[in-house]
Amino acid sequence: MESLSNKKKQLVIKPPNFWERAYLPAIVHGLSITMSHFFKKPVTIQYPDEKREFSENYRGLHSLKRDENGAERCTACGLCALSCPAEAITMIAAERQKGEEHLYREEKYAAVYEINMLRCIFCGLCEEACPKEAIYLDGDIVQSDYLRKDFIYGKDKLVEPPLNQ
Amino acid sequence: MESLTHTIQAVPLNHYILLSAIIFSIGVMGVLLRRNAIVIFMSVELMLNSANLLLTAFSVYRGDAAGQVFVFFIMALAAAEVAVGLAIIVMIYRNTNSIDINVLNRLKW
Amino acid sequence: MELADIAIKFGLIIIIFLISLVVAMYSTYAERKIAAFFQDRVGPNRAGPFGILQPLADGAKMFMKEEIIPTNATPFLFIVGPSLAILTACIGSAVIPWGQNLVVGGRTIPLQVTDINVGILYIFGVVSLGVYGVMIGGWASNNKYSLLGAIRAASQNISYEISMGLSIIALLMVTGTLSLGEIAQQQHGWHWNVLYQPVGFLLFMICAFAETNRTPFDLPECETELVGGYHTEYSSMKLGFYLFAEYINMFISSAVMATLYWGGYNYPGMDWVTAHTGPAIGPLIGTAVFFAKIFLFIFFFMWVRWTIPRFRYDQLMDLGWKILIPLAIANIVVTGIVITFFS
Amino acid sequence: MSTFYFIAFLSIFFSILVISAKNPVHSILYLILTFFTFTIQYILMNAQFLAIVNFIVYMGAILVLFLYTLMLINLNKESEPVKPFMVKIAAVFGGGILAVALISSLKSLGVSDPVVLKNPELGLVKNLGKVLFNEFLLPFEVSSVLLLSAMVGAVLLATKDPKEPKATI
Repeated sequence: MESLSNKKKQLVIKPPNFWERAYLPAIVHGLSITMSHFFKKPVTIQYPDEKREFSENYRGLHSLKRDENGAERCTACGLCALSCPAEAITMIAAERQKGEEHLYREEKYAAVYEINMLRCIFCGLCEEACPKEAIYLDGDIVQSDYLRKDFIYGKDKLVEPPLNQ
Repeated sequence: MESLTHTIQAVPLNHYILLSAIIFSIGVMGVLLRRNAIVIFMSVELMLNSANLLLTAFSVYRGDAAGQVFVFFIMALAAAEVAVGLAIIVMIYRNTNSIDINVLNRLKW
Repeated sequence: MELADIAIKFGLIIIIFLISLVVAMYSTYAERKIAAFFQDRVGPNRAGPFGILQPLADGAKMFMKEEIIPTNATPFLFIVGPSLAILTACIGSAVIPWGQNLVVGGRTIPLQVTDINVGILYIFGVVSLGVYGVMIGGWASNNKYSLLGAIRAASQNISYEISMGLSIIALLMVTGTLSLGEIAQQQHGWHWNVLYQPVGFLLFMICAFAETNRTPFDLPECETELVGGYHTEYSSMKLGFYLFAEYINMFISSAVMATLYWGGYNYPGMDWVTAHTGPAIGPLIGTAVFFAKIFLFIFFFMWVRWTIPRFRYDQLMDLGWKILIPLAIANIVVTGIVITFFS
Repeated sequence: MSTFYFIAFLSIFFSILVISAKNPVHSILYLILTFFTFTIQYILMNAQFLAIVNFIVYMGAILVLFLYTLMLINLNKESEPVKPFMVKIAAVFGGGILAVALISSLKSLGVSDPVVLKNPELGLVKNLGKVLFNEFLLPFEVSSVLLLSAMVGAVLLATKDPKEPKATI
C-alpha cells in the first residue's frame, strides 16, 4: 500500500566493510564521547545543600496566611475542604472570644485545621476556592517522615509565623 | 631460590621412587574403587603425575635435561587426553544421563 | 643472606602489599568518582572532603554487615572461595619490578621482591589460579545463579588465557627473556615494547580485561542476567574480599601491562634525571612514573567500563576463539618473519 | 631434607583423600592440593620451568576443565552408587599388592646415592629450551600435531549432532 504522507524513507542497510567490522573505530569513537562527558559540568545539584529555584506557579506546602495586623485570615467557611478533590482537608470551626481580636480577623475561626499531606495532590483548588485569600500553596516540598500520622499537618505547621518576630 | 635448592638436596633417590610408587598405587586403587568416570579419570592423572615426578627426580639425579623434556611431553599428552576424554564423558552423559561406568559395560546401543 | 637483606626484603613485601591494598581501596573510590564524571554527576562527596574517606566508610560498612552462610552451602568451601580469590590476586605482585635498584647508604636495594627467571610464566600461572576462587565460591553457594557465574568464569578464563599466552609469546620473541626485571631494563628510554608489538599489546589488553572480569567481559557477575553471578550468596566481608580481589587484579594487571609493553619504570630522559638527582632519588622518580602509568591503565579500565556495553555470551566466545587466537597466531608469525629477515 | 618428607607426606595424604572423598568436586579440590605439593617438589629440585608449567597446565587448565565439566554435569551426591563391599576390598587389596610389590622390589636394591643437583642450571628455561629444540625437535612438532588433533576431536565429540536437536544437557 502506498503511504499517505510520502514521507517514508527506504532505509538500505549495507553490510559493514572490513574496517567497520573491526569495531575499533567505533570503540574509539565511543571512548571519545564518554571522554567529552568527563569534562562537562555535572548537571546534578547538591540537593539538601543547594536548592533549585522553583517556577513561579509552583505549588508546594500550604500555608495559612495572616492579614496586615497579624490576625489569621481563615474563617473556617469550609470551601477549601469542599473543593478539595482528594478530601485532604478537615477543620473544626470555633467562635472568637473577647480579647482575641488580634488573633483572628473575623468572628469565626478554625480551631483545628488539618491537611493530610499523603492525600493532598497539590492541585491548588483550595487556593482558588478560598474567599478570604487565607490559603496559599507557596511553600517548600513536603518533608519526608517515618509515620503516617506525622503527615497530617495541623495549624502548628500550616499557619504563617506572626508578622513582627 | 638457589640457596633454597642447595640446602635440601640430600634425599636418597630411593625415597623419590618410593613416593612415586605409593602415589601410583593410590591412583590404581582409585581406578578400581570408584565408579564415577571423572574420578577414575582423575586417578589416571594422579598416576601420570607420579611418573612425572619420578622422571624429574631421575633427570636431576643424572644431570640430564632429557628427563624434564619428557615430562613436558607427558604434560602435553595429558592435556590432549583430558580434552578428548572429557568430551567423551560429556557425550556419555548426554546419552545415558549418568557417568557411572557400570552403565557402560555393554558398549553397544 | 644477611639479616639486613632479609629485613629489607620483608619490608619491601609489606610495603608492596600495603600499596596494592591502598590502591585497590582507592580504586573503589576512583571507580565511583570517575563513573560519576562520565555520567555528568558528582559522585561520593559526603565522607570527608571530596568524599575521600568513602573507602573507609565502605570498609566499615562491610565489616558491620551480618555474616550469612546459606543453609545448603558447603561451609568450608564457602569461606575458602573468597580467601583464595584475594590470595591469588595478591601474590601476583611478587615478580613485578617497581623500579631500578635503589642505592641508600652504600647498600643496593632492588625494588623487586624476586626476579625469578620465569617471571611472566609465574604471573600467568597466578592468573590461571585466580579462577578457582570464583569457581569454588560459586559452587559452594549451592545456588543456580552462582553456579552459572562460576561456569562462565571458568570457560571465559580458559578461553582468554590461550590468546593471552600467544600474545606474550610474540613479546618474548622480541625480548628474548622471561624475566620481568630484564624486560623492564631492555626498554630503557624510548624502546618501549608497545612500539614493536602494538597488536600484541592490544590482544594482551583485551585478555586482561577478560581475565579480571571487567566490564565488557563481566559475564561471571553480570547483575542484569545472573543477579550477582558467583557472589550472589555472599555478604559482609566475604563479598568485600571478592570485590577487593577484582580491584587488586586490576592493579596487578595494569602493572604487568605497564611493565611488559609500556616501559615499566623507564621514561625518556631518565639517565639525565638520574645523574642529576643521585642514585637514591632517581629510581624513586622512575617508580613514580611507573605508578603514573599504572594509574593511567586503571583509569582506562574504568573509562572502558562506562563506554562499552557487556558482550553476549556467544559473542564473547566468538571473540576469544575466532578472532583473538587467529590474530595472536598471525602476530607471532609476522613477528618471526620480521625478526628473521630484518635483524 | 625434612621438607621433602613433609611434602611427600602431604602428597600421599591428599591423594588418598582424592580417591576417598564422596563428593567428586571435593576430590578435584584435593587433587589440586596434591598437584600443588608436586609443584613444590619440582621447585625443590630447581626444575623451575616444570614447576611453573605444572602450575599452569595442570592446576590452571586441566583441573579447571575437570571442575568445569563436573559443574556442567551437576551430579547429585547420591548419583554415584557405591560398589559392593567385596569389590571394594578386592580393589584396595589389588592396589595394596601393587604397592607392596613395588616397595619390596625397591627394598632389595639397597640405599642409593642422594639426589644432588649437579648442575643448578638444569631445570631453567634456557637449558631446557636448548635440549627441546635440538634433540627433541621432531617429538615437539609431533606433540603439537597431537594437541591440534585432540582439539579437533574434542570439538567434534562435544558438539551436538545438528540432526538430533533433542539432545539435552
